[in-house]
Amino acid sequence: MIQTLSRNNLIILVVIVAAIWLLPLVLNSLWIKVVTSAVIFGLAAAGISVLFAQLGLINLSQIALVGIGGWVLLRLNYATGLPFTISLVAGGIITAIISSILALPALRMRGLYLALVTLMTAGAFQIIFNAFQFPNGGEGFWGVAQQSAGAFRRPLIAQSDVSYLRYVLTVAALCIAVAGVHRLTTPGRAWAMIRQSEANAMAAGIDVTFFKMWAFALSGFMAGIAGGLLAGALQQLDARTFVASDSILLFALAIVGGVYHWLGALIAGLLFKLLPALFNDFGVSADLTLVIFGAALLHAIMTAPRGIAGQILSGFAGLVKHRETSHD
Amino acid sequence: MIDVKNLTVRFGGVVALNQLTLKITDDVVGLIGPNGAGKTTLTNALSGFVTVASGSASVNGLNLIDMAPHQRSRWGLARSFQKVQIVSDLTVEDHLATVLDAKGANRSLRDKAIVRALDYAGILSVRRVRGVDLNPFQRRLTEIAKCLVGAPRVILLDEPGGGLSETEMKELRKVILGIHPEFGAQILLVDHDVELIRDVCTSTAVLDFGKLIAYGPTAEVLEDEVVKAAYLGRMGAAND
Amino acid sequence: DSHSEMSCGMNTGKAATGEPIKVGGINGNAPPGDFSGGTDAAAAYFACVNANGGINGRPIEYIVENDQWNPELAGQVGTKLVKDEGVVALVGNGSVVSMAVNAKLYADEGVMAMASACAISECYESSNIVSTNQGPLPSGIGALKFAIEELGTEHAACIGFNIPNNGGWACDWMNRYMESKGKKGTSILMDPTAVDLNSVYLQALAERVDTILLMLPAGPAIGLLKVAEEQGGRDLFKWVSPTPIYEPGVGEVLGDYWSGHLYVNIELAQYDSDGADNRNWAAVTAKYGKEGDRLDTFSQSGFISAKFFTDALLTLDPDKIDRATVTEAIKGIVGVESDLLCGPYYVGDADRHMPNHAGRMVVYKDGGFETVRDCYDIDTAYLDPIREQEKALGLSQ
Amino acid sequence: MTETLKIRGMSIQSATRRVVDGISIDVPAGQIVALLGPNGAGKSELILGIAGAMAATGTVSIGSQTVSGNGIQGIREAGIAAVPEGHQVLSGMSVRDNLRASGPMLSDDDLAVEVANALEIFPELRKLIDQIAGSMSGGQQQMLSIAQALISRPKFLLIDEMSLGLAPVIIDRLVGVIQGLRSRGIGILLIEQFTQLALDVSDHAYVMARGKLQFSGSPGELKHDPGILEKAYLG
Amino acid sequence: MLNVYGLFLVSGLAVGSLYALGGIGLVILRRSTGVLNFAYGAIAAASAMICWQVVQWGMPGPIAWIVTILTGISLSVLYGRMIAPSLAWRAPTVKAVATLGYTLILLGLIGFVWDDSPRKLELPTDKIGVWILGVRVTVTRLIAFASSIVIVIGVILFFNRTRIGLNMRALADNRDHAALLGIPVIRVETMAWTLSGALAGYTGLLFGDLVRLDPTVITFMVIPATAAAICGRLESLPLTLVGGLAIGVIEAMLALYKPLAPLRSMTPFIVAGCVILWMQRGQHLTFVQGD
Ligand SMILES: Nc1ncnc2c1ncn2[C@@H]1O[C@H](COP(=O)(O)OP(=O)(O)OP(=O)(O)O)[C@@H](O)[C@H]1O
Ligand SMILES: Nc1ncnc2c1ncn2[C@@H]1O[C@H](COP(=O)(O)OP(=O)(O)OP(=O)(O)O)[C@@H](O)[C@H]1O
Ligand SMILES: [Mg+2]
Ligand SMILES: [Mg+2]
Repeated sequence: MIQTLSRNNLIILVVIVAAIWLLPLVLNSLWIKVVTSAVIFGLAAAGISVLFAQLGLINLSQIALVGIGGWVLLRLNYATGLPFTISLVAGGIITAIISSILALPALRMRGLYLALVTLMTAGAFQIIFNAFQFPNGGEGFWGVAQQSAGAFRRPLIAQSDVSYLRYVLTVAALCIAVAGVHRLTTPGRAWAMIRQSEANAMAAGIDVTFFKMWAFALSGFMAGIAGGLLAGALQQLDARTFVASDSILLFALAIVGGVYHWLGALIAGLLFKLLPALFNDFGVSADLTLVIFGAALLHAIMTAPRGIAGQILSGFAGLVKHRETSHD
Repeated sequence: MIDVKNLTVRFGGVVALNQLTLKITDDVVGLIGPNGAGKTTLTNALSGFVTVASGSASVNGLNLIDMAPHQRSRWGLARSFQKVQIVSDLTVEDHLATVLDAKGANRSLRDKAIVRALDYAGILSVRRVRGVDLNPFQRRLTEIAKCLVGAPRVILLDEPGGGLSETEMKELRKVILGIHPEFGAQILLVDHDVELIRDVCTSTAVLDFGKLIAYGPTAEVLEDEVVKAAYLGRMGAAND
Repeated sequence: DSHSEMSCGMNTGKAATGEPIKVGGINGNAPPGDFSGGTDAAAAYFACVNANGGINGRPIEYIVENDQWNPELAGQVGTKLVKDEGVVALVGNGSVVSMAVNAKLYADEGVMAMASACAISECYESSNIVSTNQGPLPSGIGALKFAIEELGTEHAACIGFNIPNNGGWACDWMNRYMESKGKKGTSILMDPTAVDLNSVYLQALAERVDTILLMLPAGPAIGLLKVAEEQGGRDLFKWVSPTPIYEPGVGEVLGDYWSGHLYVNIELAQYDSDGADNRNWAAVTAKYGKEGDRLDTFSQSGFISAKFFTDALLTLDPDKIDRATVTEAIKGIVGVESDLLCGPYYVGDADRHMPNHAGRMVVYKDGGFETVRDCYDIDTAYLDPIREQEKALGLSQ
Repeated sequence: MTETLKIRGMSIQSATRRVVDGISIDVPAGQIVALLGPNGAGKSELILGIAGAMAATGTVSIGSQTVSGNGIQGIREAGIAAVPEGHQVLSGMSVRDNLRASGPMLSDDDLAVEVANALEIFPELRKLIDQIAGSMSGGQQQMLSIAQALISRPKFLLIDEMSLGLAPVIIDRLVGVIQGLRSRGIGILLIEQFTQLALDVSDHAYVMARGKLQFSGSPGELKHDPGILEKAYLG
Repeated sequence: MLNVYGLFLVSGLAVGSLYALGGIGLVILRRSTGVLNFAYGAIAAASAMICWQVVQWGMPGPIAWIVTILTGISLSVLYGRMIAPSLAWRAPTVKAVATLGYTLILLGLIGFVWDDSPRKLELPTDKIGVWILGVRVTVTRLIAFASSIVIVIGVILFFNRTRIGLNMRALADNRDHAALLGIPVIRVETMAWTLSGALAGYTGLLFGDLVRLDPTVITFMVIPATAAAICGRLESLPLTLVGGLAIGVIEAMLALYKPLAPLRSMTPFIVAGCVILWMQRGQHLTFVQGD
């Protein structure tokens, strides 16, 4: 079982690596942009999955955290001459810190209450972003001027949309790998125990506060990196990208995609960005996209708790098994 | 040695522990009393899960009250819960590994410690089985094995016999009896099965309404008229 | 008979069958506003042109995208049109966000956008975008000029959306304008997603202003008027607004309460005015428009943009129509006129464009609108560079 | 009342296996029937199946009237009440509300009488009447859970792990209570951790292991020959 | 100056009663079925749009209002009967998340049926106003305010005094156990969803009239309404009412303080955050899942 699973992982990894090199070659300019966004939000969704799958915590403020990461990157871009990648990591770290601070009031909470706290956070950030806007090269702390945006630096190796997509795929794969390692080691076990019962975890000697904050920090880091990557993709940000309702939507899609495997996060990103773009391209109304998302969410919750990824993977595992037995 | 002095715990108007003073020196000590007497509350106070209103509690001379629950556990205070706590998607050995993770146990010795505890509890064969797939008795034993890894100093067991059949009870008895000689930890055992208490505890404390109503060698305590009236009733007498 | 009044391109009455010329258009149609009037009208006009000989036999293939007020989507559809579809120009654009996102793309790719419903600074301060509508800045200032001169305004509150380079930009210039006149201006910027307009109204009350300028899309502006109506606020302030609230259906929503109390600056001629271009607009949209098309100011604006564009294309050799020649032809437009506009329209080769800055003032009355002041220009420092250009092009003295 | 609660061919399928496999047992009115078996035998599942709280095949009938298929509520209205395993109460509500919610089929007056009766049996609960049920000790919750079943005036009572978490003195009292119920013609199916106690009070005994019935006979037989029990447990 | 404060107070109370009304609807359903229904706003929005449509078809007001309430009830019961039961055994969070799915479906359908043109919903009571502390307050707002209080009192009595109310609370607490106790689950639950749906329809009507007839706005009013519900710990109706009103008043008063005025709309979230912090003071830890 474990062997088949890891073999599946390997196969999918090969597919992803191939995608990094092949995708940009076959897509036209529109789809390069769309896929870039999809992967970026997939990374943000992976952060949601870390909290939900590992700790059972619902985070409805992930998009707000993405906004923070993007804000930091833009600010550093205009205020300093730091290379993009350094600003990106700085954005990730700052978002991780803010995320774990925001988690503080949530530490004694779980379930519904926590979900609501994060929803309140998302609502508050939506208003902050709107009131202060995103840096565009202006003066002062907020760095906003009534002017067209200043010069933006992408990574030297990723100036064009095509090479930037490769950059995004690579960064996202790295971040998700980091989360995957967490899952299998000490933090993963500690989180599982906390998820079942905090009392039980404490009785096992686990510092619940620390591990919860760590989870929030990891999830926030992924959101922050996603935000930086998004800023790099669009070269400017707008408050309307970071509304609370989109945080809710991304959470819902993370569930639909499947929170127990990184493939699910990728699917969530594709659903979040690629599907609407496809529909838009086919001239299908955006409203129907919402209906489909809603129905998919209900379907996933009622019949496929492991999401689309779970179904794909079990189908895949079945296939591999079938082939093995028929070869024997 | 567990030393409890004037310990009081309140829940709103309910006084669950009322100025309780108790010094526990024997290796395996029983804690009994009517329902709602405060037994679980005492284990919770010792392990840090309820807020203590006043009084003190120390173990082997170390003042516990100011320590966070996880620090107490790392120091060597292990406990089980009245309602079994098993994580569905962790394997049995992972349950034990978390305890060692928290204690920062040496990696090379880790596997040995886990095998030893599982072997002792008799569940080595299910070490790679996940929580969901365990039967209730295996869950119980996993919880006890979890208390055994990482060199525990004191183990608090809250109704480990609840819901077990008589044959399983026999096995559990053996397991509990061997803990002190094998692992050196002092044990405080809460249970309503008087037979179990009689067989494994050298001395026993009896609580009622948050107060100590009897304490001493188990056999004597179980003969005590006050204890019979408050706790044992006819059944306790009939089993004599 | 509308047919006899209709005039499109070459007016041959024969359908164009040659190789299509790809033209793009981006609108923003999602809450909080529908800005699809411009592309709707341009589409109708192009359909009419295609049915009348096209561009010397070549039909226009008009590809319209909706950015849904979503900056990311705006970037995507912009790239799609400009890079993947290879359009020769964009016409009729009406979107608040796509201009900010795509201005650089248009400049880099050398493609012109003849917009018709712009509302942010990038739209007027880019080399490759020219809009037929005025946007909030001139239209708002035009409304205030009227308010100062006719209504006795001393202190005005500019209520706008806090959208980058939209509300803040327009309200900033509005304040400078008020100062230049020795009056006072106050900006009240609101979150576009804000639910409760009541508190915005309260803020205006707290500022103790005498005039409210509604720098908002129609929906929220109407909401705010409703709040004021409810609280009996009509007579506490003078109420003026730039163009967006000038909509055909607005009478049904506003009711009698506001009759005679709401003044609107309109950027183009009234819907029912009887200039040739306006009648042509009405006829073309009636015949070639689709059901559900918006017939608002932005529709007139899209129509006239499409017309100017078509006229410019008709000057080109049909075999040599590509992005470079089209861009050159558009930049070559100087001093064309229309009864829809108060002044001449021009593009020219410049870093910013604002050909339309003179408007008319109407008052809401009995469910309709009545003109209270015909074409008048505004005086604001913002227009200084624009006036330079006009002088250089010989369009003004 | 001489009706008998008859369970015929009851099976319950879990995700992986048959946890209850074709069980047929009788609980006559006015008798206590003990159901014994090792851990995981399927006893708890069987009780939930009879009560309609778990999808099961087979029939449940009282006398000649089949009640399975009427849904959980129909079964309850037919007079079958269950005390599920593991201190089940309405944990966020007060003890008073827990008691009052236990007789939805009774009139207001009858409910008041039954609540008073229940508090008579468990005077411990009277002091706790306004406490939130979930914050009570394990044993207190078990008392409440049993009281809830008694309030609804059942004809047949299914009790899972009656003595779980209860002090001996309370168990004593409960034995008196169920004997009193028996004498009033109520049939009781009793699952009990203390085999001795179960055999002492019961009129008939069943033994279950791995989902199947292994023994049916008089309690005396089991008491005199513990080997029967052991054999049944081992299969 | 007092006059200005009075003005903002009255106005704040008027808005606050809308937050409260939304919050109360959430709390009632939660206490009667255990579901935190994020779709409450979407149901309200759909009801309000239907109301507009019926008026548009030329029907008289009272018929439109009845249709509005019936729409709320049907949409609510539809979910309560078709979807909620299959999730009855899941964690409260999962149930809440599922209602997000329903929200998206409703929102999408509304957007599909009605485009975004400006619309207005009117009640005859809009035209009648009284002056309180220098503000003209329409009778509609007075109705919103009074009804939020009446609903709170009525529902408290209903929950605490009636057997049905008791049954609803029991079901919300532990559905399995309540069923085992013989509580007629389907009947009681349907009643709870009906009650909540009627309230959603009513709230939608008032929101459409008093705030804006914009489906997205009404749908997402559930977010600030949640803030009010948090003030009542998702449990207490009076505290929800007080919370909603307090949020409304604070938000209005902030308009007077210029530096914070642009951040005014953060009030619900800040207040809810503070309440949460205050609620958990001294709280130690959370026990087993589902507690
Ligand atoms: N969180 C709480 N809130 C209010 N009262 C509580 C709380 N926890 C426990 N109590 C009360 O404190 C008293 C002691 O409870 P405790 O759980 O310690 O009893 P116990 O001796 O373990 O009983 P049992 O044998 O039934 O498990 C009981 O009356 C109980 O109702
Ligand atoms: N939720 C569940 N998922 C999977 N298996 C389960 C579940 N609940 C019970 N089982 C399994 O079903 C079988 C029957 O369990 P049941 O609780 O009926 O046994 P029992 O005879 O009542 O035992 P006990 O003495 O422990 O109460 C056991 O093997 C148990 O592990
Ligand atoms: Mg206890
Ligand atoms: Mg059982």
